[in-house]
Amino acid sequence: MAKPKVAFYWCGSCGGCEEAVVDLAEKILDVVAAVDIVLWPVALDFKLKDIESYEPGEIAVTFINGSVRLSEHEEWVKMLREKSQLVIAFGSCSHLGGIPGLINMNTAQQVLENKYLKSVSVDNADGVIPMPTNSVDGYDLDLPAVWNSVRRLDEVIDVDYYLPGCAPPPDLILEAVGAILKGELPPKGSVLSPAKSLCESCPLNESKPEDLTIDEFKRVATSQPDPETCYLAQGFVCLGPSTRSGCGERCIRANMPCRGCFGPTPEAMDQGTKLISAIASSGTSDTSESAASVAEGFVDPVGTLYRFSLPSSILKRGLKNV
Amino acid sequence: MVKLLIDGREVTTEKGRHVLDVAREMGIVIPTLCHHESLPSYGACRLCIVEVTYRGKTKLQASCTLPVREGMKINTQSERVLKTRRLIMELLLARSPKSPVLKKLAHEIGVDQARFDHITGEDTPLLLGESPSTIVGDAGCIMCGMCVRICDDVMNIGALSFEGRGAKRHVTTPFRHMSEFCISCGACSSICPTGAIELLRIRPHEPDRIPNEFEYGMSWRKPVNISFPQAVPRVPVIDMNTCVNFKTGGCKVCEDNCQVEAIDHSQKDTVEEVQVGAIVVATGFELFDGKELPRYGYGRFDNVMSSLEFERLCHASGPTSGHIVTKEGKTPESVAILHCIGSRDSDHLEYCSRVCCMYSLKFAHLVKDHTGAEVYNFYIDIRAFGKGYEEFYKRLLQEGVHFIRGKAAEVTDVALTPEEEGKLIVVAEDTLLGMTRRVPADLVILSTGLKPAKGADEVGRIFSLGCGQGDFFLERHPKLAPVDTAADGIFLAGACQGPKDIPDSVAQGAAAAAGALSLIDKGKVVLEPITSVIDEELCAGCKLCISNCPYEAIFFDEDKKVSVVTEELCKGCGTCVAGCPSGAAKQEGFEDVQIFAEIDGALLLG
Amino acid sequence: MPDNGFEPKIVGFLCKWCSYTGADLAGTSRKQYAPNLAGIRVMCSGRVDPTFIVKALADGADGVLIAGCHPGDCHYSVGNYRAMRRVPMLRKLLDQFGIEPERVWLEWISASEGDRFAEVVNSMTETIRKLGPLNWKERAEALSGAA
Amino acid sequence: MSRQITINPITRLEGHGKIEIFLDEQGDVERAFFQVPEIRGFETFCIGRPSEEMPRITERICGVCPTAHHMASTKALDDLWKVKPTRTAKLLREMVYNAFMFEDHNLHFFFLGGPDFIVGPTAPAAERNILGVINKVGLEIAGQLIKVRREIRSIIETVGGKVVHPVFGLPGGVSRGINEEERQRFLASANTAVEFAQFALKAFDDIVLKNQDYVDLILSDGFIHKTYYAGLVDENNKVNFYEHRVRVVDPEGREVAKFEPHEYTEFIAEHVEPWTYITFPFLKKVGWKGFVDGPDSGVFRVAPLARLNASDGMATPLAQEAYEKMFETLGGKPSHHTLAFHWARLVEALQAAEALKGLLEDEEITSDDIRNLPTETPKEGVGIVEAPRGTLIHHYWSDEDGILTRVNLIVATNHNAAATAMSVEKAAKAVIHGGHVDDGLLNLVEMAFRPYDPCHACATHAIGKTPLVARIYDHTGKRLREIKR
Repeated sequence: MAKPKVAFYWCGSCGGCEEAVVDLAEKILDVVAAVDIVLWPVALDFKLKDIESYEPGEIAVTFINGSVRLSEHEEWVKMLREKSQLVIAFGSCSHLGGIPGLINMNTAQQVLENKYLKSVSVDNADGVIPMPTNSVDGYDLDLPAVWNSVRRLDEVIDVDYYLPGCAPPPDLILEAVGAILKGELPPKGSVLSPAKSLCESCPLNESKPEDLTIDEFKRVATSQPDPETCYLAQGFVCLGPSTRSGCGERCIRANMPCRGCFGPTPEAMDQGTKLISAIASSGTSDTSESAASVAEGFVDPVGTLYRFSLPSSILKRGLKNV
Repeated sequence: MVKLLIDGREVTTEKGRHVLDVAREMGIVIPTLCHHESLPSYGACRLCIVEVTYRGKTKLQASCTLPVREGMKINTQSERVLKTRRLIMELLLARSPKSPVLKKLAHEIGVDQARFDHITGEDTPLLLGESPSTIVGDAGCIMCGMCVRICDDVMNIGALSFEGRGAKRHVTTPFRHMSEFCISCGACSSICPTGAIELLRIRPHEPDRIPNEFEYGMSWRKPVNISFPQAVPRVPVIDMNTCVNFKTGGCKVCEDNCQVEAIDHSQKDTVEEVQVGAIVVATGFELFDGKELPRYGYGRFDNVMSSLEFERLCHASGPTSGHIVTKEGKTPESVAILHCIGSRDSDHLEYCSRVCCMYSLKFAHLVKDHTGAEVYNFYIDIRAFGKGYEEFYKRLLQEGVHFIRGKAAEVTDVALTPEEEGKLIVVAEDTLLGMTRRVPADLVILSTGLKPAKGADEVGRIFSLGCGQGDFFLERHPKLAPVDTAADGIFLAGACQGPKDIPDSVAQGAAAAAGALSLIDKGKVVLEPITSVIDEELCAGCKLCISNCPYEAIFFDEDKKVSVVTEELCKGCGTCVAGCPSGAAKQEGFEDVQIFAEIDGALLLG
Repeated sequence: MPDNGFEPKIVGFLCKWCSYTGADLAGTSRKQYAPNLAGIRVMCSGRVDPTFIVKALADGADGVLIAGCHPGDCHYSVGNYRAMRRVPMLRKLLDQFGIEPERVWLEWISASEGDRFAEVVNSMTETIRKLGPLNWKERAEALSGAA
Repeated sequence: MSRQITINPITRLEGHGKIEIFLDEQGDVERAFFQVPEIRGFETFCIGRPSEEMPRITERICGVCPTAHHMASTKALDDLWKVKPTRTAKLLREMVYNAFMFEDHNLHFFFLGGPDFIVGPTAPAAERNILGVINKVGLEIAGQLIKVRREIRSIIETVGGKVVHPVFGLPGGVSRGINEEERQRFLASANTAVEFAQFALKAFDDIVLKNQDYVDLILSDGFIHKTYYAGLVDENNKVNFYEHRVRVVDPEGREVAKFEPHEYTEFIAEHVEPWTYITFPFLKKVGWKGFVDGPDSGVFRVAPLARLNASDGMATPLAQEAYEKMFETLGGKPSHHTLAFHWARLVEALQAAEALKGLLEDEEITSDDIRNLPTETPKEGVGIVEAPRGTLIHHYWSDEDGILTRVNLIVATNHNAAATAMSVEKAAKAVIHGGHVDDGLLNLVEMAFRPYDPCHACATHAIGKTPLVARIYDHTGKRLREIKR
């Protein structure tokens, strides 16, 4: 019988997710042996027409990474949705919006001005800014417009499963592929990683006191974290408690606090507000004033709490001075 | 045991006792002046002599110091005895002719005329700054020495002693100086058979009397006393601050005299811990202090009194046994009752104290009834809200009590007219007549309002009771749970929850008791079904909830590596749920999804 | 009626023991106050998860009130302190998102403070009326597409 | 009036590019534009973030060279917070960085650019990929490649936490050190890496240099640009990936500038065109003269061949041999043969492997003195490293709490953008005649810039790929034909 057809596609991607696949190393050969890769732009030359020729549902599974930012992205993912039995959002960008989602705190206009007008190294006396349509020496050239917001994949098409992480760890990818090949899949819409939060598997959780209190925030810029002690107990903001596990605690093993690339746990509606609630509750200040001064020490809440998930937060984007 | 005959009657008693005591037990009357339970027999006055026949010999002896003997024969009434006693009495009379006690006793034993001249102790010339040569007053001293002995042996003070010999012998202070040691306990004067001792001769100033708190200082009490007639339990208490025993270690006269040995001065305050299933808070109220409204002269004028002071004054068991009199002791001709003192006053108690109208009417009735004086009620409104109250009000109108609609403006003693002289004048606007009135009165009663008892706020904190209007404790629901509080198993009764009259307080007390009983009977409590639960499928054991719980209801299960809620301890505040970063904690009835739905609903409105 | 004709929508999270009862009292004592607040009863202000507040603001509320027992009076002894610690951090977050911190109020209202409840609702309504509508969804949508 | 061909996107390179080729009536190339159609705005949304988070944020510009961004960012933090890393910290950083250069160069050679050579430029598209490479070089070697890559990447993973998007860089040092056991293991891997790098050069020798067609292609005029070259050099002007000074040489190979990182704005400026989101850096002192080469044009090139041209040699012995052999074959230094970038890449991979070995032989690398904590008030900082694709510049400004107020990024692909555009046009003109366009030809055009391995994810911090479309219009502008891929 024919090998199942598998497609990889990238929307707004940094290529890290492709690297993650390449990092399957030897195992990639097994995968290649088990499946028939019909699309993988980063490494294989395949044509749109090949894909278009497929019957709806002919592709067994399509992995899509990157966040959705262009009309072309939209066309491609809609077409792949139609051709595929399963679509899996691969990596933080398609799952949550990812770090590029931080642009949702700004607008396209600000992006263009910062890059082409305000940059110290730009030599642009005439204030040229790239335009969607241009006529250069009589040649008509067009450019896709820059969008104000980044969208998650499931804001554009129906997604069957999510493979979290920036980038997803190889073992999680293999598990997912294995589960798909065996047809042993959890309910549709599941995130293919453990439901518990990171503390569950965190090597430092043992060191966390039951009466944990945070009355002053530390920053890695000016303090060196103790690799033996829970970062929250030390006063470093760590997103572990409000973040799914399954990543292998890779950042923590390198002695850096979690930044939440796996996204919120199934029952938590918003990764950031949940963590605020938890760490603020763990203070001891007993006046509004002292509580406020503790809060002052928490720098850049949005950029920290929604490092990877701003487009999937409740508020979705910022509207300050936009 | 020894057997003996007294006045021909045989009696058996234990050895070592004195004849006097035995005889008295037999109901035989033997006069004596120097015999007292608190002091050993001394045989000073000799009045108790009897005729003793023992081993064939017969002689006269003082019975108070005469030990019983086997076969002893005693005659207490023989001619010889009576004759001798009369002689002794005459001699005593010569010492203190004026003592009423002595005179009375003398008369009883048939001495009406003393044959000897009056003898006193020697009056040697005084040195400067000395006290009088003797502490004895006109009543005269019979040298029984009981005062010296009780002061010395019993009170452990020794402020008194004898001085001189023979006819010059007399009782005085050391070196005749005013005593620095005397504590004015008054034991000497109270034990003195002739009532001759004058305390002021021992100590230059009046003994400190103890005001009776229950009577608002309108009468005095003893260190040992029963607080008030209705006290429960109705037993005497000893006031450690004033009892001599706690000052000198002496006295204990009461302890010695208590037949059932109920008194124990060595008792100390103790703190008892009692496990209970329910608590009824009934800390009551406290009267608004009239001094906060100086214009009514409370505390300045003797005859301006608070409602409770008057309550005692007109009470049969009160300081004047129910005689309504002014401080000067004369029956008033006119009495003013000022309503709403402190109550319904935006500067003080905003609320109506609810009971004042009715007790004021009662006062008016009593005054009228007892003294026939003119009674003037100064009122804003008469709130006769209860069963039979309105009728009572009508009755008073018929009794000719005056009702002046208008809150009294002030009470003054500045008389403008002759008939105001020497009286207190109540100034008020009579809003019905539309004129200012000056009403002279001998007695002014302030119908002061009710406020929560001192320390109620502390009690509130201990039992975590909320406070409502006027800082009275807050019931769980004004209509549906009027005796329950926010805290399960804690009930409210009486004025601590708000001003109440007696019937209402009794009713609420009963209700509170019933509420408490219903819990105790069940022997179990029903928890509200809103406790928190932690889904162990989702809990990562991050432990952040543990310090969040105000009740230490969450513990970390080391085996499962998850946090667990102890349902019995959980009170369902939901703090841990809000604080759970992974959403593993849920609160029954207040789950996130439910609240989100409520938010959606709320946003549909308006 | 307000001059600008804007009627703010305010969602209130009221603790059952103090503030909700206070609101009841305001009602039973016939206090007049702005009809702009829709109250949601929670057992304790400590139950109020910042997520609720953000959700309300995102879904159309112009302001959110969290009201609990006065410090020291919490029926659960310290629940209200939790609320007190969460709000400043949440305000900081909201400010960064571009939501004026004045749209989120934390107030202590005891069961007996019916008047205070009315005052709070009135002054909060006025403050937010001055701030104007939040309209989060619409404004965010407007920026979801291409520039 | 002209016909227009759009090649969109270019497969097999990270990020994203688009080529517009205009033909004249004869169907010859009149003008070709190389467009980068997106921009992500890292410079904008990094403002307001705590500076110490930059290494973990900016690396998301590119998932293929995250370590380069991570390292440039970390060095910018040293400068911003005015703190020097401890010696051990520096050893660890260079260890990770050389490991990264090695594995990335191999990735490019075998997965991205390499297939053109190894499988053959005109081979069927379905074979011009890693699988084709595997077939050509054999599974055993492919196995070796994958093994060495995994081992070397595990060095990055151990210290950096994640190999894709590491997290260990901090101002004044690193977050984690290594122990002796790890040092031994890594050292073994380093030795394997040295061997493999030599093997790769040999494979290039056998497959490419022994095939006259390829050599002619490399040396063909279509792939020559006489430009300036820039790259980091150490104090001996040897190639250095991690630090020291940027050296610039002219088309004749003469040094024209050598500057400290924080001086970059005096030497480099970016030119803006309205038809692409990428900017075109040029040498300020020479000036922007348009898309032309030669000594009068400020256009300069970076990346492997450029680094070798800009240096006086390699920092390690084996690499030095390979370096000499290369220039000898190419007919002297500097070499302007675009396709030689592939070769230079393998030479650098060898230096990276040797350097890695050297660093791991220093036992101080296992010391626990891995961090100097900042004590100064942060203000402004520049960090420059040599990314696989060329010189990478991160420039931050912050308030006194270290919260960023301004960010400027110039990445490798930017520097090559002008040259890339020129290469494309030149190649198009060389291979498209009479309007004859097929996939193989289009692939040759793509070959014109694959040597630079342009990473437009980096360059514009842009993301995404779009279908490749060739549209052909007649002089009236009416579309005659469309080739989609």
